[in-house]
Amino acid sequence: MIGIFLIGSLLISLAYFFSKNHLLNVVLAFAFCLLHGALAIDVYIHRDITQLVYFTPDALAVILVCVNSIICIPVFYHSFVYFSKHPYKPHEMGLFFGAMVLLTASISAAYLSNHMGILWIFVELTTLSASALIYHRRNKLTLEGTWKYIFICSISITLVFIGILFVTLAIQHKGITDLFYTTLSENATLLSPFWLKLSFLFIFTGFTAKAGLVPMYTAGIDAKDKAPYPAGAILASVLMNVGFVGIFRFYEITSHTEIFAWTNNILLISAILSVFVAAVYMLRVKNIKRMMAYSGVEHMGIIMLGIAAGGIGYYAAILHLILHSFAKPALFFQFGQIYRTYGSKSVYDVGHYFKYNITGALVLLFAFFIVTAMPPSGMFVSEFLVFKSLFASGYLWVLILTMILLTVIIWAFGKNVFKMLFIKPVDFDESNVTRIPFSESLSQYILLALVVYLGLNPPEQLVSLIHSAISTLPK
Amino acid sequence: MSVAFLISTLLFILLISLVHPGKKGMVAVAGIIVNSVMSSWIAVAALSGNAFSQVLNGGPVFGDIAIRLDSISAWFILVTNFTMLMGILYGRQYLRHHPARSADMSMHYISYLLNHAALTGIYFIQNMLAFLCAWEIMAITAFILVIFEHARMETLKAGINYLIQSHISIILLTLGFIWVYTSTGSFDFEAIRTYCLSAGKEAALLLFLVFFVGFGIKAGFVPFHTWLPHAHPAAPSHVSGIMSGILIKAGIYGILRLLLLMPENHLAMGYFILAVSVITGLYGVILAIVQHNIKKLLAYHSIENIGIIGIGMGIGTIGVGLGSPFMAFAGYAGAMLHVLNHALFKSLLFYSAGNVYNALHTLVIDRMGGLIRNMPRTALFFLIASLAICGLPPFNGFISEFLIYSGLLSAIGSSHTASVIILAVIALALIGGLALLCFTKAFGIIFLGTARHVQHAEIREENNATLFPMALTAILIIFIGLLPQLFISVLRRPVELFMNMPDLEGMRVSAQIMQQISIAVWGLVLLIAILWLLRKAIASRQVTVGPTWGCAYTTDSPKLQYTASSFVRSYAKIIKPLTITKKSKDEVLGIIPKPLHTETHFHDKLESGLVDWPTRNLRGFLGRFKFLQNGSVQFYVLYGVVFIAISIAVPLIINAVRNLAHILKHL
Amino acid sequence: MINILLIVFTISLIYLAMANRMLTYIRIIAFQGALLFGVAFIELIEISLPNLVFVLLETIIIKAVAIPLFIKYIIDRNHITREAEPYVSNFFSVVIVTVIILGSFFLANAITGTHVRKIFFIVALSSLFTGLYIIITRRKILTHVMGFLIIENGVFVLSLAVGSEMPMLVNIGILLDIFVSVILLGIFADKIGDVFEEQDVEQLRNLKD
Amino acid sequence: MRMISLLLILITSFFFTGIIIRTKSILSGRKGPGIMQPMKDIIRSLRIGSVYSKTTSFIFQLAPTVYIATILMAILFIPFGNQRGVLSFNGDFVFFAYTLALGKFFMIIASLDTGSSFEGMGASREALYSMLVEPAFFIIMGSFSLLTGFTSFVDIFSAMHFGSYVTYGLGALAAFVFAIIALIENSRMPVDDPKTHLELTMIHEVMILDNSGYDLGLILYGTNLKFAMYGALIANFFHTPGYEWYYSIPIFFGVQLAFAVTVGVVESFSARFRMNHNPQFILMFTSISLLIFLGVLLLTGKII
Repeated sequence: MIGIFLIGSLLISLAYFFSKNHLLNVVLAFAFCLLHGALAIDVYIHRDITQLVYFTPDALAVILVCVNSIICIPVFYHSFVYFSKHPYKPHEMGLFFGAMVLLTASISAAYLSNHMGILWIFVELTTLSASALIYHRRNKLTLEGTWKYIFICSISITLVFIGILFVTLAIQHKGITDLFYTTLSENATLLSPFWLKLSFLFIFTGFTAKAGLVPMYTAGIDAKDKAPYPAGAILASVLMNVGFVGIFRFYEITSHTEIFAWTNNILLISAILSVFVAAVYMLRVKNIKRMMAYSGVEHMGIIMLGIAAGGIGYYAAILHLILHSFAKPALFFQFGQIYRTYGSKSVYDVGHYFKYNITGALVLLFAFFIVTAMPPSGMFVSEFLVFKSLFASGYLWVLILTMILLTVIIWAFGKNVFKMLFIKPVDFDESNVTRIPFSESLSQYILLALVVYLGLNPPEQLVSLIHSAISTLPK
Repeated sequence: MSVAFLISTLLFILLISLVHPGKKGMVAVAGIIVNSVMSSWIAVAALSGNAFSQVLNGGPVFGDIAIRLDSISAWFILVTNFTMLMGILYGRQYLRHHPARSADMSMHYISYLLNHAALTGIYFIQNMLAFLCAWEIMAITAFILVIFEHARMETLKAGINYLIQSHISIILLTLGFIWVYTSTGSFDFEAIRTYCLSAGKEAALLLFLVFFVGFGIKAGFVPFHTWLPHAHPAAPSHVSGIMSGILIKAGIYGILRLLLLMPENHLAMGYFILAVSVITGLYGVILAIVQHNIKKLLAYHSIENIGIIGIGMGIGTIGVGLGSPFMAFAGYAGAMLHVLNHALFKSLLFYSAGNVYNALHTLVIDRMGGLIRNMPRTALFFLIASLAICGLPPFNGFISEFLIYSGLLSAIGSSHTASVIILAVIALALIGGLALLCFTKAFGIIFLGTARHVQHAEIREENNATLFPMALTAILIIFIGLLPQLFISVLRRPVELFMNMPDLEGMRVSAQIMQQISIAVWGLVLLIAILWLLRKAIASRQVTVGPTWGCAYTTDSPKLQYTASSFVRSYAKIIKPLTITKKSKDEVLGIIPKPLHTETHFHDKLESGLVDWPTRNLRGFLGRFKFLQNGSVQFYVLYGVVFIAISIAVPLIINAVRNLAHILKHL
Repeated sequence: MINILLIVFTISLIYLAMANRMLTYIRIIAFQGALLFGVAFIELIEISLPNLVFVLLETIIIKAVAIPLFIKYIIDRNHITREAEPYVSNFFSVVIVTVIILGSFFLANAITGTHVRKIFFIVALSSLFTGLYIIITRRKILTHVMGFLIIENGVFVLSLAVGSEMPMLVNIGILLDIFVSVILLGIFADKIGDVFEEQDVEQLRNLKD
Repeated sequence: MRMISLLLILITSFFFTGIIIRTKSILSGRKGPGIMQPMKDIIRSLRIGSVYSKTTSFIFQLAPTVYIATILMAILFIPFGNQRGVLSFNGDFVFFAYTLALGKFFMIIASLDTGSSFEGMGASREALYSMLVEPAFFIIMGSFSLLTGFTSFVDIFSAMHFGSYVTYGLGALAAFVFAIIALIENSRMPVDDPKTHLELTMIHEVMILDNSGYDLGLILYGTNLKFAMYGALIANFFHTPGYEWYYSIPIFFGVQLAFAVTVGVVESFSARFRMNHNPQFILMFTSISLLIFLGVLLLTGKII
């Protein structure tokens, strides 16, 4: 099935590049969503069965592929909405959708791949296809954003590659000749700790560019800002998960070795710094999209805290990852509507949104409460468990520091969100406000409801999937 | 029952958003009534001895959600229901003056309904995680209620300030719950007891402190009170009323619940609460007096009353620690009765202030005056509530303060720390005196004399529908004041829970005293009535009406009147060290000076020290890192290099230092 | 033989640090390509023929000829000035690069396993960090690309160290090389050169907070 | 029998101010009016017509009634030796203090009701001073309840003198503080001078500038009653339980007489304070009452 999926996606993507027909575009989008859905069902059924040598859908991959296939439906829907409101040339639309299909497909493939090299190739592919999306609007600023994104991602991907080379050095003369995660995991104790340390460091640093963690989170912010909002939704959710997968899979290998404590420290430092950076910029940023991007940095930091703390933290981290992937796109989609109403990304220009679009305003309000993990948001549960794991593993000061920083973030975020919702905008012409139908906010409601539902009352299947995803990690 | 409650809440929320804007208020009233009846039904049963208990299955995350209603919760539920009902009855009328869009109205009423439901949930739920959810819903909906007039930046600022501070409260509660959960693996409240029994005294005390600060922020204990004086003036009056009357009491409930679950350290906890409460009470009233904004003044009085409640709780806890049933009874009963009393008179005060605001469109006391002639009923209600809040007989405030006094006095006799207790007595006496100063000022300046400022529109009394809930509240205030013995017997069961045994002694003594007080109070009322009749009989009917005696100055000028600022001027001089005074004054220039304008504002020193200063510094500190995202790709690359380099170098350096130390040691 | 080639490679890094002109940079990169061709030839002689041919062709054609020419073309097309315009003085750069090489040397010395050929490791790390250093300290956007190419060369050296066992990794590395060079240079030639007047990174600092 | 203290206080109230005025007259070398003269004035003013300011409301008319009623109510709690007052229960002195506060509340708002600048001034001062004086009363009563272990007037007074002779010393000190409290509460020298007619310097008198007729009569009589009430409280310090009535009633009147004469003497020989010195003066008595408390702590050994 994975083979069919890859070929199918490639074909659809190619078809898009040449398509100039709107109807065809819609049909292709349907086809791709169906294909992706089919893939999700297939990998769910055929769990842990290797396909095409390099792809093994383990529990984590299954979860994330399912998330991806859910997210891609509203993404396509909003992309069409986006194109119906913005002037475009036909080939631009084709390029956009082609790149998007390629991006989504390579993201899923990256989740599924069980081989370091293959994962690496697909991550590289995501960079390429994402940059096509970022450059969609073709002006000076998008060019700058794209350039930075490609440049930073290329360097990071090189770092990852160096890390992989170090792994090969680590396994030299140990009788292992391939780079399958499963093989490495089984033989983890044989590997030379020195090389493993180095390779972890390089691979982690490299993947932070995708995952949105300190130190390489920087270009991702610009990318999410400059990409059209449906693409931003992908960049800010499922694409970040790719980075997470890259780190997590290698973390699984190191978890059985003597460098485990050291890796945890690295994760912890990076995580705290990420939350810190998010706090610094949430206070300063007035660009709504960048604000959301920084919020993503914060959440990845929290996820890494959970991983570093261990215990229930593993479960919490994966749950948080899933919930974040649902919540963040909702915000981005809503941003699209805000932009359509006000024609500006700046908090200064947006105001009294509650008056102009009540359904959308409610989305923003709920999304704020959900993203900042106020109970009864589902993310509260995962954050609670992360905190618990931090507490249980004795990182009390880390916990307190994180709580302070999170408070700062909520304050900063809240100030801006409520300003947008309730304070009268300056110089805003009320006379021709576009009425935005409820149907366009529906997907956001569904996504947010999913976050609450999955957090507060996760179905048994999900719980067991998460548990088997973290089953190889030490208790 | 819980399911029925949830369904009815959802149903009414749906209904509110659907009906015509004019009808939304009615639906909300109906919703509150239905929910209140449901919860009161159980609460009344619980108060008469049949505690309610149920376990809901909360799925894998929450585990079993214990729904329990003991008599303490029941008491709080009844207080909440009454106040919330009065609040919505008043609020529906109050909002007539504030034309808002249908969506705003819907949001307001839905939040109100949800807030009530969440409060009910807080009192019912004894599962930590579910409790936190209910707690946060309460905070969020309260936030939405506060920002009803959200077009003004100050309102929103006050609202966000409140939201953040209540989030800090949540964080501390979360910390406490995590603490307990990590050790016991259970989310049930009983786990706290289990933990405290197993963990030792010091750990239990530390846990108590964490929880106390968490709940204390909500309750408004000094120095965690700073959100209160901002949120109350910003909110619509009925919301201020319920916030002050009910929401902050959720914090009190939390502390009481905690005291119930903490099996040890009673003396330490008691003295701690007592100390904090004394400071709270004094600080609240001291700052209340110098406020010029009526609602801010009332907000500071809420802090004061939380202090009084806290003194009661503290003395009750000490009583339990010392094994003195009367002290425990008087303390806890006083505290819990004061919870009700404060809810009544404070909401009545806010409603009256709301009427005044609707008439004058200002909250500044110095611009008011003489309203008693235009709004006699509002004035009467304000007067009753003022007398009650000052703790004067024959009103309800006196009863609870008297109970607390009795507890304190018996503590003086029976404990070895009389010098600490006497401080509480002095504080309580001072609080009474200061409250008197404050409310003579408030009532006198707002309602008496003549208008201190040109009033443009004609001022009229509110209609009867508005006055009706106020009247009901006032009647209850007087009722408690006149027949306190009834309420003492109601409070028997909740208080018994703290003492782990049916206590007849403390209850019997208190009931006797209350009987006597009732007699005395009736005597007082009777005496006044007799003298009033005597006045009618004896006094000459010959009455002349003229201007006020102005020292031979016969033209009456409203500007010559005493103002609020001048009324408290000498007092303000005394308390100067406690506040930050900001004065703006015009210079007298020229031969014929222009009209001059002087303004004085008193700011909360604690707020600037404990909130503003750290916030400013934290912002400044975080602001120093703004160079990170500076747009330069080179820097971005550098971060990665630095991260890798440091990660490699630091362990190496540490190792090297260690080796060096090793070598040095061998030398 | 390999050692000599690699040492020459390292010397070229030092030379890079004190180079002033864009043209010198291009020459060094071309020269490094040629060196790598030699290393690859000796190192990978045992692997299967098609693989070997692919690797060798790639190094000689792409690394040593095509990319330098392309950069030259870009410089001419966009009228880029000849100066490399570093932020720091050349003397300082030489010191830094020397420190980098020494650091790599010490790091390699710290390795206890004997089976790793340290020279590869040293050269690769020096090349990696020198490339990063070039990126950080040079002003022109194009020099960033060239710094990236230096990093790629270093990675190539490292991949050669394991290449005889896992030729797949060498191929992946080359893929990366081609991919990224084409994309970066392509964007550069096509877009940035047209949009931005000055070829200075200061131009690319609008996206910030 | 419970009414005895009430009756005695009422009787005293008829003469108290007369004695003060007489003392002052004699000390300044005049003959002075009869002892019953102030009472006659009061009775006359109860019957004459009234003048009301047009700014006033029902508060203004209600206040004197409430005022006098609260004083009467407070008197009901005063015991006579070990004879209970009409009302008595544990903690009754709290009720006593708060009832008086109720009267004060009404007097203050009544003076604000006139909208006059002068009366507001008086009201402000009255409110401030009564706030300051409140703790002193509670400290003394708290000390004695610590000493005796009881919390009602009658129990405290009857149990007090079973201790050592030091208790008499404490009692004397307390009597002194009570006397001062009475002076402050009634706005007499040295806090206030009822004879001055400069409105800016008065406290109590300036509050009632606009009262007339029946109301004024009540207020004036209230002063008499309050004096008699505090006198009775002070007298209680000198009762030793077990005395027969033919000892105790003369003691009662003796103390009242001495109190009135003392007030007269003080008013003749002392000057009034500057207004802004008054708070310090009043606070001083809180400190003295704290001394009493410390003494009690030493006595009972409960000092920590």
